[in-house]
Amino acid sequence: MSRYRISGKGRVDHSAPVSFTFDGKTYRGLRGDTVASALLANGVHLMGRSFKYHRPRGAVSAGSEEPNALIGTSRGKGQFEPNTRATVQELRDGLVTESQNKWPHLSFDIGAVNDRAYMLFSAGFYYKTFMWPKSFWDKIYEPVIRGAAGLGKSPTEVDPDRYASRYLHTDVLVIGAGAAGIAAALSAAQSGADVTLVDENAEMGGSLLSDPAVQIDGKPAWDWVEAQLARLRAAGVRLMTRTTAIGYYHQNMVGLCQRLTDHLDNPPANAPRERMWRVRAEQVVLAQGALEKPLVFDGNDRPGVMLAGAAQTYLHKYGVKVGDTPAVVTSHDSAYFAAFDLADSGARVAAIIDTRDAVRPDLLEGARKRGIQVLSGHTVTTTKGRLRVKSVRANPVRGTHVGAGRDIACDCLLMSGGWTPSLHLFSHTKGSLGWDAGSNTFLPDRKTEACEIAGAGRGLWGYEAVLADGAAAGLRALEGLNRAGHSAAFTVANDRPGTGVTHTELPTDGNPGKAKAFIDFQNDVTAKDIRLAVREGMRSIEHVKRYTTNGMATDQGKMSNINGLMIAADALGKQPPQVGLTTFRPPYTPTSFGAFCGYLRGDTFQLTRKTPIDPWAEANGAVFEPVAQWRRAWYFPKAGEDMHAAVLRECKATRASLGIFDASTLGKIEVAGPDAVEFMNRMYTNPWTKLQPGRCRYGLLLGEDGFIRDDGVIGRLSPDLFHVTTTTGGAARVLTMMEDYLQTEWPDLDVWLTSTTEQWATVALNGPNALKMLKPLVEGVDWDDFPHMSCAECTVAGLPARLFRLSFTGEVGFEVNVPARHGLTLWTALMEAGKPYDICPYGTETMHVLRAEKGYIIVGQDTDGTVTPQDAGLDWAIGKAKKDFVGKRSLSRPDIVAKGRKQLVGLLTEDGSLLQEGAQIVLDPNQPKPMKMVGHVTSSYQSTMGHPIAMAVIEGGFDKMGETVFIPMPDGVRKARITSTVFYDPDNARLKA
Amino acid sequence: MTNQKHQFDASPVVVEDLAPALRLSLRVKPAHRETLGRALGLDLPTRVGSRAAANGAEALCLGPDEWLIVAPEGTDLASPARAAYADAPHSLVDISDREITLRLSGPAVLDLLAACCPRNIAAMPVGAAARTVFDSATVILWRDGPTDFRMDVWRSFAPHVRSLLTQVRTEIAAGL
Amino acid sequence: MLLIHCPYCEDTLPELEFTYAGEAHIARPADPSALSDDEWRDFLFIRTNARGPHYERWRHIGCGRFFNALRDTVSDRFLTTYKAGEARRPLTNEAAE
Amino acid sequence: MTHFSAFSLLKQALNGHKGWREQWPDSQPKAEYDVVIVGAGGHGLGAAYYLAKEHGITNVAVIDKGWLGGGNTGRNTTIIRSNYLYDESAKLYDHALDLWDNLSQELNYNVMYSKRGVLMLAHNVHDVQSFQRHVNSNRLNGVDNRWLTKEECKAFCPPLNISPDARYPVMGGALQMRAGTARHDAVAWGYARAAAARGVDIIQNCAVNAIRRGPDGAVIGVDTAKGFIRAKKVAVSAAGNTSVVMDSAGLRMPLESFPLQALVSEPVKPIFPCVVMSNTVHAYISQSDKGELVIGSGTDQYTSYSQRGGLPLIEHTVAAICEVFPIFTRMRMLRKWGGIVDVTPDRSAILGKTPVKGLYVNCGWGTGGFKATPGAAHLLAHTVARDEPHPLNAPFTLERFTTGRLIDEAAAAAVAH
Repeated sequence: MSRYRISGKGRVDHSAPVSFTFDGKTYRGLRGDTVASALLANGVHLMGRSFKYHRPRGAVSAGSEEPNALIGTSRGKGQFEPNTRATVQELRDGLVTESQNKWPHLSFDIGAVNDRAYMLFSAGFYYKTFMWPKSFWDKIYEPVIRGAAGLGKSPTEVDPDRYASRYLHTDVLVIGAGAAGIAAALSAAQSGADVTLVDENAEMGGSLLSDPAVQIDGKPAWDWVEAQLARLRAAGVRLMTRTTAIGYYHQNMVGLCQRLTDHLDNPPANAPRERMWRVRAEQVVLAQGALEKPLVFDGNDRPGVMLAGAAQTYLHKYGVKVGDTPAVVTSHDSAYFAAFDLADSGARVAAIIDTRDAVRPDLLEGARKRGIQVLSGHTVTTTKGRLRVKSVRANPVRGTHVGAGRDIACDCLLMSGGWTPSLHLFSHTKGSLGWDAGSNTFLPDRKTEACEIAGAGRGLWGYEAVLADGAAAGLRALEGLNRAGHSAAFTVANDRPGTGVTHTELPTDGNPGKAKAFIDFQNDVTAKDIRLAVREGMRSIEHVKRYTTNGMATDQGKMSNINGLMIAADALGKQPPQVGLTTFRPPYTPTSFGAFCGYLRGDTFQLTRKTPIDPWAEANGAVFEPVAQWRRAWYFPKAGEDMHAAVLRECKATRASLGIFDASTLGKIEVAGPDAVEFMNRMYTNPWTKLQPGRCRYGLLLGEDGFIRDDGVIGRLSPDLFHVTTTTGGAARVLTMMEDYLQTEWPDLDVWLTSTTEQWATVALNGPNALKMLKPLVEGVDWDDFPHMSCAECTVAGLPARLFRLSFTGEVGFEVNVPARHGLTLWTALMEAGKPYDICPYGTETMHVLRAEKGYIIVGQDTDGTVTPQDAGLDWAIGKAKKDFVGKRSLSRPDIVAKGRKQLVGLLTEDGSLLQEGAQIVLDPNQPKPMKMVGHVTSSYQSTMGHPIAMAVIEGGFDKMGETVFIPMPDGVRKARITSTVFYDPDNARLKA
Repeated sequence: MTNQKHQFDASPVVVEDLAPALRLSLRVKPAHRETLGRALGLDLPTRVGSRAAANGAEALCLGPDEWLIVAPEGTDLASPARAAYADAPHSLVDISDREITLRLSGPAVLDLLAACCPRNIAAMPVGAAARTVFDSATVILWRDGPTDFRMDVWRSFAPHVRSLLTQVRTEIAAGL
Repeated sequence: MLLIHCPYCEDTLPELEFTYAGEAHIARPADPSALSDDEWRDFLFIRTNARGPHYERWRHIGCGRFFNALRDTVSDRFLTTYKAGEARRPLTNEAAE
Repeated sequence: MTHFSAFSLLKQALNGHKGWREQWPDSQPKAEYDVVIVGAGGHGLGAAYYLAKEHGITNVAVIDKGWLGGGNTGRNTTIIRSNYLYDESAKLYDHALDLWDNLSQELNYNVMYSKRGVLMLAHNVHDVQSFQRHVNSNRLNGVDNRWLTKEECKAFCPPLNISPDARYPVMGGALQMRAGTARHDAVAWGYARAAAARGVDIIQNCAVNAIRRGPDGAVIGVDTAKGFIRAKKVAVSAAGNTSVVMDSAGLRMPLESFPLQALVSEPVKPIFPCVVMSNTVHAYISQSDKGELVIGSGTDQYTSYSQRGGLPLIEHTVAAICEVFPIFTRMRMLRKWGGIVDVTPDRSAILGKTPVKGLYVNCGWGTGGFKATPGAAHLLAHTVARDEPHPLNAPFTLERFTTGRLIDEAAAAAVAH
């Protein structure tokens, strides 16, 4: 039995010891413990160090709002994580934990020297210094500041765990399973509505688990909770524990993070560690309760100083007495119950120091009965103790006068500054908050979503009130679903209602400018920091927060926001709401990146599309490149070949005899209907009316701004049917653009669009032997009437096919389209039939080289979204007689017809060297920087012609044919001559062969 | 393609590849819907997501002028459609090979779908269908029974969808 | 994630089934060549960018249709949706709030 | 203005920091100013500062509907770089970079400009082509930017995954060493303090309801929540709200406002030495001086002023980070927030005169606003003071949308084949 564990007490399993380590030392806790409760049971309060001053700290809370007790945890390789709240992490066998932000030891930390110089490290000090000498900033100051960053250490290995996600649609989502949430769920579940009740803790019941003496409807609290949960389960309510509602998004979408395995000794194989639920609820009930506020006084951060409610929770849930001689300082009635319960469990309560002059008689009586002295009308001015609190100094307050203090010995100090409703999720909805002057707190005001707020979350106190409110909220949610239910009433015995007052810093007889009275524990923000910020002109709470970093620690201000606001308001002489509201931002508590990733990792990070021929490419050693969503075969290296060698071989083989290429990724759109030709005329720059069925044409598509968007060869299969091809990356975009025009601008046209990209597998054959090889395999084509730029429906290798005679290489070329299921069959058949011609499979790189030799552009490479058809030398593709087409009007804008536009030309280097794609071109290489650049290289390749070729856009390029330009590179200036973009077979002799 | 089952022991979800079928995308304006429907022997439904079957063929209304027709391979619907073209201009495109169809069934099938479908699939009536999204893939989901679905997915998206389905099935099998 | 009512499917569905398609009721001029450069610029680029009720277009993956919507860009709440080609819906009192 | 220095800090530390004065007063509006600037972000405050300092125009008010620095200035991921593609952009952002370099000393306010280097990753052939175009263009413009192999990228940023099996394998990167980050709030505060010291009035929590024009069409002042304020020159620098403000002067803008989200992780010890941007995977990340990983997301698809964003986009952003840096899955998100970015059709800013006499506009910065802050402020001041643009902002006119002379940084990232 650990020193501070009370035998048999709490909800932990006293028969199930669990061992774990903290900073290398082994401890024993019990099943059901958190790391914090287990350490406290062992008398360990010192659990961490603060961020700026490295002050020793212990757990101040018992929940997810904990700012101090942050630890590193690990399970195995790749499973380390920093900044885990010891108050949340459940014990599991073999858990390894470590403290953070200390060197060399938690109990002796060199960084604590900052604490000695704390007067220098005032709010915003870094804005005021480290500026001279200027050169020191980069070399000395900034590295030192950055070196001091952070709390825990980042993981350094890849995480082997899985993460999951799930959508959930539910009628009523109740967030928080304390008294109010359970009552709300009971109400909502009564008419068969689909109800989901979630709670961030391992067990449902909320504060009832820390208040076992309360009786509801004649049952002790714990029994009541158990019975109600059973009722809810029986009614089909979804109950989810260890599930944090992290964010409240548009239209009642709530993100829930469910922790599935961190508490398990041995998680099942393949089980996800966490699951993100994206819940769409018709109605939401927020029953998140309230968070206890610390009091602000010098030394309020020593290990052993904690919230009174936390001590009560450690006692009742975990059977842990946080100290033998606790003292209590409070401005709220609730702390008395913690003191009473501890006293009843054998602690000797040194004193209850109450800041209020008048204390409720029943509380005084309770104290008297237990022999506890109550110092009403007192303040706390300081505490003592290095690694653990040893005493607290209490001083009487008369009006504004603080009298002489006396030190009261204690081994822990429980504080309560009252309670703040937990309104984080409500704030995510942009619902407005109203200031309640009576309770000095913000309460929910105007709602923007279909939600109800119940219980302590809207400032109610005492179980009877909270239960009634929860039941009513559940009923209203039900009404929101147009369902009826009846109201419920609860009788509560031993209720613990209470009230309190709110303070800024507690009054002191010392120098308040020297007090280390903390507001944001983790970030070491003190009351004087807030006052300094105000003195320096920070008037809004956002400025104060950012200047001091108050509320920006990992508890996101759960502990500190209201205290900070009260003090800022006091300093400004304003009411808190005039100073402004702090904005709560998701997530409610820090949430692992893995949970957000869900399935978006590894193979399923992003969709990868593969063609029907991809398996062959993979089996035959292709190197792939990602192109839009697809992976495409880039080149097919043979043993010992690098990319350059492989591509040159593929190019030469194609030019010499026959190459084969998987072109399946090309976008394909079937444009069909009586108005198909009219539609084509309107969309594309080219004229289509006179294109005969059975023939193809290069099509150019502009945006309405006149710039090139896409291109492709388009075949007319019948008067009413066009087979449109698009670029790989443009397929979806082009279809959407066409649909947009068709549906919204020209709904009168009788034409329809169908994506057939995936219906067809497309294999391109190119080379002087292409026709010879293909002919015997084709049936249904009249070869006497099938010149370059023809198309036909036929069979190829016995497969139904659409055959296009076209070329993207300058050689005789075909594209064979077969239904996708036959793609691999066709490929294999062609490879077989091509053997006599040394058929050579090639990838996208060879395709690029061959097309560049021929001067064919790649949209997106040779054009960049500012290129018009004229700029690209594609004037000929414009139907001059057409009155209108998409983008036509823009082509006559002043700067589009102006001289000096960049135009697409060819480039040949004088020294025969290869230019870099993206290299910049100048006319005068000797000019100083910044140089006047006239264009850049868009495409550049080693060609089959023995010298490299390049394409470039150059200002006024068409008028500069034959002129020399310069390309200054880091290793010297290249000279190049401007040429036509057609380097290979300018007369198309090979195409017509 | 065979009716291959990817089944784990005692798995609460079964994922199977279905054999190819004839799949046609039909587009016709509302004014000519009935005429064309008669020609095809199908009463083309008008409510998006509803289905009608006749003579072994089934038509699903995907949009106000769009139907997906599924029929056994070899069914000739193109000829009657062609014959009605003058009276009822339309577009009828063979997309049999554009998609593959998976059958998803078993008691946990709704969990499986809820992993990646943002739409409330549980609320979809039996006998309905919808074009929707599964993760980043557009799919057509047919509900044939309370725990019995078909999913049409574009061929190139299938590896991704299969990989996700496998991950989620593994997760469901782990029981957490 | 927004919830959007598709006027063609007559169903309210998650945003992931929809794509945004810019401001609504900007019709392509019948004869662009008759427009001045300024008028053409207005058609191409000038947008209301309303803070508050905003007429805009969406497309539903389910039925493939573009449709119009009136959405409050401050709250992101949809005030109404209606089919493409229908006249601009008037701002109701609710919309004007 | 109390001078800030290590000495003054020490002196104040010894007397309990009693002597610090307010960094800027909370001004009430006067009846008339020479120049009114709408929007008290870094750009607007900076413009006021430069008007006073460089052009001797001190009768200036900066008016904001909220608190100064409460918009995009205080909501961005603080990336600073100038390695843009087009000459016009690169020169403008490099001008800003030059000003960033001395800003702390100039303002006597440490804005913590950290030249830790910005690495832009190339994940496919198209990226490589595009970034090499950037590198070459920047080099000839005298803008620092160089190409790193993927191994060099890994050495520069150790958490990077350069496995060839990645969905988008790293094929190299463009590194601008002079680029980095700065402390965003300090920029607004520093300019505010320095401008106020030169006589500028900073009027917070005072919405500008309309820009008022006289009978000749020229600007005569602004109607505000605190009444009419006379001014012959009004400069609008209101980011996401520009369309609304300009509309009141009868000018419709080529702008759309989109929600943009960002997030930070819990703070950890130094692990991430630089800034990394991956446009293909959509991952933008650095580590703050507090130790938080600062991560930028993309915009949601729809226009919005809600300063909220959806969950799916954040999931994709975090997934993108974990794809490129797989060691981070067990890090936790601490908070995420939204801003409103105003975007032009060519994704480049508008900075200059307008068809309305006396009305100037500075908008359309999209996600590039923070890095431009000193440059945009400096050039806006020049344009307002001289009633003509500086050569550096001359290309960033409104007219370009009429004439077609776009500066299309977005199109430069067009997807290939």
